[in-house]
Amino acid sequence: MIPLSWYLALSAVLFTIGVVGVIIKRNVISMFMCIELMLNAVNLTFVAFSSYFGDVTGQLFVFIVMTVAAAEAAVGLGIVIAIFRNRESLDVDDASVLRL
Amino acid sequence: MQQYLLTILILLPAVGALAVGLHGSAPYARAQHYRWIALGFSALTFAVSLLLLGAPVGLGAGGTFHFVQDLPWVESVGAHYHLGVDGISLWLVLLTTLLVPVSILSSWTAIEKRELAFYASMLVMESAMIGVFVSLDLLLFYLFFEASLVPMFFLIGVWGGDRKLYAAIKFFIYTAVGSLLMLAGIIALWYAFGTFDYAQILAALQADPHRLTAEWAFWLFLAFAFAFSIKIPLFPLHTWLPDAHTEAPTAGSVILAGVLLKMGTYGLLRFNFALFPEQARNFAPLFVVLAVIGIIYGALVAMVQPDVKRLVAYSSVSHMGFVVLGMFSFTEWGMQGALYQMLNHGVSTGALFLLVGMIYERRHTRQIADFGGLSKPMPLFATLFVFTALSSVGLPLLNGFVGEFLIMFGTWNTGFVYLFWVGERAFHLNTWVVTMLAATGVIWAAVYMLWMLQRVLFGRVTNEKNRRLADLNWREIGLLLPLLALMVFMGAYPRPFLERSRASIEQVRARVVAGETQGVFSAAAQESK
Amino acid sequence: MNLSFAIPLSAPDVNFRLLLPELILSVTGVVVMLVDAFTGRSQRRATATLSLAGLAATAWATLWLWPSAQGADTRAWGGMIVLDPMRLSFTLVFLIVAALTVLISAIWVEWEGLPAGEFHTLLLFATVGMMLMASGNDLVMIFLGLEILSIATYVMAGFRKNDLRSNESSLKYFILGSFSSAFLLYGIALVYGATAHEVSAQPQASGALAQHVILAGTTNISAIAERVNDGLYPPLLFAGAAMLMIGFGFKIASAPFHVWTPDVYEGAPTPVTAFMAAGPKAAGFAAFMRVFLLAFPFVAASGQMRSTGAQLHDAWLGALWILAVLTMTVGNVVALVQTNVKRMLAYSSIAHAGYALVGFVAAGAADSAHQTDAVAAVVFYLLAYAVMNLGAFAVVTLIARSGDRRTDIEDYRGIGFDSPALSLTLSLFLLSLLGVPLTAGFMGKVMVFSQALGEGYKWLVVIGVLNTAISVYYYLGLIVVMFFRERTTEWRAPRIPTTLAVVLVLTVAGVIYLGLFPGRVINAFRAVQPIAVSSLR
Amino acid sequence: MFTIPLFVLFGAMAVGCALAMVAQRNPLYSAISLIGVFVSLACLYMTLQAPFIAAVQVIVYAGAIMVLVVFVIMLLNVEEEVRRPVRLRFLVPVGVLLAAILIGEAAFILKLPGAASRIDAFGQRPSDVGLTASIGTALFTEYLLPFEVTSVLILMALVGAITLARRTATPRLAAPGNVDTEPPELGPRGEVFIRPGDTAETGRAFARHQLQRGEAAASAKRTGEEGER
Repeated sequence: MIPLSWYLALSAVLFTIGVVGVIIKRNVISMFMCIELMLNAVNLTFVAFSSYFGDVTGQLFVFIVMTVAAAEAAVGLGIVIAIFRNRESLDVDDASVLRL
Repeated sequence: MQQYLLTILILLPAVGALAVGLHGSAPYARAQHYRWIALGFSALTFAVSLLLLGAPVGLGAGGTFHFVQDLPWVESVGAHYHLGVDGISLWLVLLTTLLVPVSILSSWTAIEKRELAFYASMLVMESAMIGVFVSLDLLLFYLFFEASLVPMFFLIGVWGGDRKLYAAIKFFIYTAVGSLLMLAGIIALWYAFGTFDYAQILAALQADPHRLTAEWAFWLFLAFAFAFSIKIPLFPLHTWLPDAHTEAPTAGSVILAGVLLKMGTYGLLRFNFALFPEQARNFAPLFVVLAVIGIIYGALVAMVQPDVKRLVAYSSVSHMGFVVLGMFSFTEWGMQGALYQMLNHGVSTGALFLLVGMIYERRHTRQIADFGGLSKPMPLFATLFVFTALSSVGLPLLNGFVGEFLIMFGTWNTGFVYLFWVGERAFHLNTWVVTMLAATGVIWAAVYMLWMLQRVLFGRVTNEKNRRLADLNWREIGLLLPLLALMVFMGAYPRPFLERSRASIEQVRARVVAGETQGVFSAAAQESK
Repeated sequence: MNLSFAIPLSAPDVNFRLLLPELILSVTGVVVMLVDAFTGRSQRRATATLSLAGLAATAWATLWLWPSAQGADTRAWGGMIVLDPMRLSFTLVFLIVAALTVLISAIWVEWEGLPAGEFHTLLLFATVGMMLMASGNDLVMIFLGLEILSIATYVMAGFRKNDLRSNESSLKYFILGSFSSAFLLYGIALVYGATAHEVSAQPQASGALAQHVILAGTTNISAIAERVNDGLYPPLLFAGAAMLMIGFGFKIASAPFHVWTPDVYEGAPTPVTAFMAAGPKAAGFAAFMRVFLLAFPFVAASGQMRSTGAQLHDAWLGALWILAVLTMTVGNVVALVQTNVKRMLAYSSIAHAGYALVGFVAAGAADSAHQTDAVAAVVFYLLAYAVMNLGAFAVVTLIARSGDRRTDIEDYRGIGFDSPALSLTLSLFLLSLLGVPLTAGFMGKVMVFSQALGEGYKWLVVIGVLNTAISVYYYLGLIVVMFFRERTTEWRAPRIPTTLAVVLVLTVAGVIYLGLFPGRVINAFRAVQPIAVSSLR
Repeated sequence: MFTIPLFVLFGAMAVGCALAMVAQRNPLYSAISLIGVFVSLACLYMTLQAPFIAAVQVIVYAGAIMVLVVFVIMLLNVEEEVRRPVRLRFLVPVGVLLAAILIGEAAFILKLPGAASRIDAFGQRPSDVGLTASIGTALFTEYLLPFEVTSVLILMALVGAITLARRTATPRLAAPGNVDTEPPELGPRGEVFIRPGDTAETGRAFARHQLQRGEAAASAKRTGEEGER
């Protein structure tokens, strides 16, 4: 049987990849996908704990996180569409109106 | 009635400011109306403040206050609405209420824009200044102390001279930074005593002098002293003053020199001496040295100023040095003299600023080089100017003399030796050295004042524009008269002033010199009296 | 694997009384949406009025709950919802913020020709989210409240769809907001794992598993506090707390997690900026304080060793100290060089988060008796900040006019005497933000700093005071520009619409009332101590 | 048992897909890589005896969210990223720091002391917590309130997404209460450029413009009058 720590470490690695991705990606949709990856890494942690403990709470949390992720996706893509109407680019470096 | 008197004094000008503001929205409002409303309210305030003289002559004996009003204010932090006057604050309140109507009268024609805001600011400031001198709660004191800053900031910034922005911001930042540290000190006191009430803290300290550890007292003294030294201003912290004084409108300069600077020395007497007597002793050498440097430095810099107003401003640095010197002599003479000199300075320097304002209004310049021979077209002005300058210099029989004499006499007579430690080595600074150095300041003062008078008033009329200047009108004479009368009266008959402040001064003095014999200063002390 | 279940459904712990404020406001939100859908564009005012009525009813419910915050019946929904003074006082702050924002936006949506109904719906639901963050006693509730708030705010930030700045503001807020949510969530996951302990399995469960002892982590705040000392994975607890701190740090815009703030605040429509700076920040503090004060308290061990609880407490308190210093300093120093009013106020809001963090540090270090006072001081500070900040932004809204075009400091040049009402009120708010006596900001600072000094944080207070000294420069700078400089371009004083006049009167009165008589408010805020603490020590 | 090879296989797949997603410059390829991550995670959930979550993972993430993302990518015809120096400089040290901490944490977790073996012992048992029934039971008892609150969240997302993505009417010309002193920008042939947020003056100018060109409608005239107020 696999030790729990393997799952946790895998999840930490995925989370890190997500964090790095958010920082180095330039495209808004790619950044958004990296955030989704981070959320999935968290889900893996929850499920791993939950099933090793025999405690259902973690999986309930995952269920709620998925709902939240779906809601965020809807709003996020709405924002993307709104911005794309005004400016034909999604590169955050083109965010010339505001300094970043 | 007695207990509401001080509240009424604080509220009257505020109500006046409100009246000015409300009048502004009336359909028949004219720019000329505001000054009348302001003058009316400030004169009324002065009249009411005279009721304070009804206090017994020996007021303040035993550390009591008069006209006390004490209400809980912010109960959760133990702040009180606690007002009261003793022999020290009595005179400062009267000085305030006198100078405000005078300076309002002086702005009669000088202020030509935004009259509403100007007179409202003056009245708000009067409220705040009275509040500072009568507050017996630290938080309340701080509140008024800061509140007086804002209208002054606007007075300089809106109605000031060419470099008003620079002067206003410098003034605000200097004083605000100092008072913020004081706020930290006040909060620390609250932490130690659980109250902001001055009387309660003092009582607790008298019951148990070791309630504050020496380390805490050291830092707290510094926090308070820093704020007050900026306000006074003591020598290295004085750089805001010439700018603020020079750029402020005449009324602003009068109030600034006459009242705001006194908040610093008043604060030292009231809080630093009474709450941290031991630290006051320890720090005395430092303050004495800074005061003496201030006296000489202020006088020397004043001498080379090409601008009359700046000259008067630097003379303030010198005069306030005398006040600090007198306070830190810890003798009755010196401290009484210090208080007396505060009043003198308010009256004389106030009058000097008024006079400078009058010629500025006529010529729109303050450069000494632009004047010369003014005594010919303006004989009355010249007479009054000379008279005021002599009072400021300290001519016997005029008020300045009494104050400076008392201070130097007190300092000479302390017989204390100020002891410095530089590393392991001790340096002695005998008081006679200090006194002699300070006395040179009087000589310098005579030099710069008289030289200025000579260049401005006497000699030939060098500038054609000066030939047809109008002499003082009745309004200007009227507003100077009370001050001139006071100069003479205070110079000839100081007793009514001194006897009313004696008991309170003695209270403070007793707190500083009595008690434990620790500390550098008192270890080397030998009472010679 | 046994698939034949026979688990009897135990009845859920339903308690509508404790959830009344949230329920009323959610219902109002739905009603506003329906009214908007069926009345059409002509009835713009209706939704604002309805929202205000709903907020008033919610405030009534909150006040109605106040006396029972002490009793035994303070938990409901299986420990998901808690009733304590902290929750109620924060709820009041949120309601005030929401009501003032409705008033500010009532005229603004007309100027901009924006759908008022949607805006008010989003605002009300954002408020519900904030209230859930304050009332949630379980990390899942706090997370959900946070998400409701965030999603509504993302949309509000991008509400002016035709304006690129608004779009970008919304986008940046969205990306960094979700980014921080992910951190928060990871923190929750780690805490959940770290607090595992053994419980006997549900006896109802059929099959062989019934006899087993299972492990169970927890996300309930009170339960976490009981287990900090004997969790199975103490190191994970530290990692989880650190992640939670990063997540909340983003939400309250504390340095170094503040990078999103200036852009988002500058780009968002001004009334929304006002809301964001006051509401979500306070909500972030509500959740931050509840989690760290109540879930990770100082717990002494029985033996000689320093307990995990004590170590954790020291660690987060130290980190918070650094956070407070950084936040104050960065906010104030960077604000010095701003040329845009909204951006300047954004940095000022960062700095104010730092001052509030000072109170938070004091609350963390305080024993249970003083913790209530410190928490009350922080809530008072946030209330004062909300009032003065919303007032300032109301003026900025009016001066910026539609399209947010006049937000540069240069646009304020010399308007002082031409628009005296606006510039004097703005000056009052700026002085209050600066902390000049007679104003709410001063009393807030006194409260917070005195709590910090009371816990012996001398240097923190000194740094706070020095920061206030720095802030003199930029707050005063705007006043100087308004009053002391002459206007070079034409200026026509804007007419002040009734609703904005109401906002200005209310906020001015609030600033002065809180500055002169803070006693009643602060006493109400600290009526009772937070429950979890009293049960622990 | 097969779990170890399964874990290695799907774990490696997840990490590989994640790396590919970050490395890809075309968002569409990134999206497809991300779907790979989701599917491998779903498989890992199966090894963790969580069939319900695994199913939801595939349905919601891969099925719904990613379809939405891919749809938007196609709709907007998003271009490839252009390589250029990083402008979000301030985030780079933060990112490096965070990554270092996280990697450190992963390494640390792998060497967790003490209690781990006890937990692993628990993990040996077959468990029924991942089944739909137990999740449903908990969701409607213990987690009833969060579950209900989720509905508010979804409502919010609905309203928000519609508000943002809906096309609006033409830019507004003027609004009562707005005064402005800036003259409108005129184009080379005297036409008025209307930008979002333009107010009374522009409105007035536009109304004049329409009047001159004979396009004046009643609405435009009224706009001009409102501007005068």
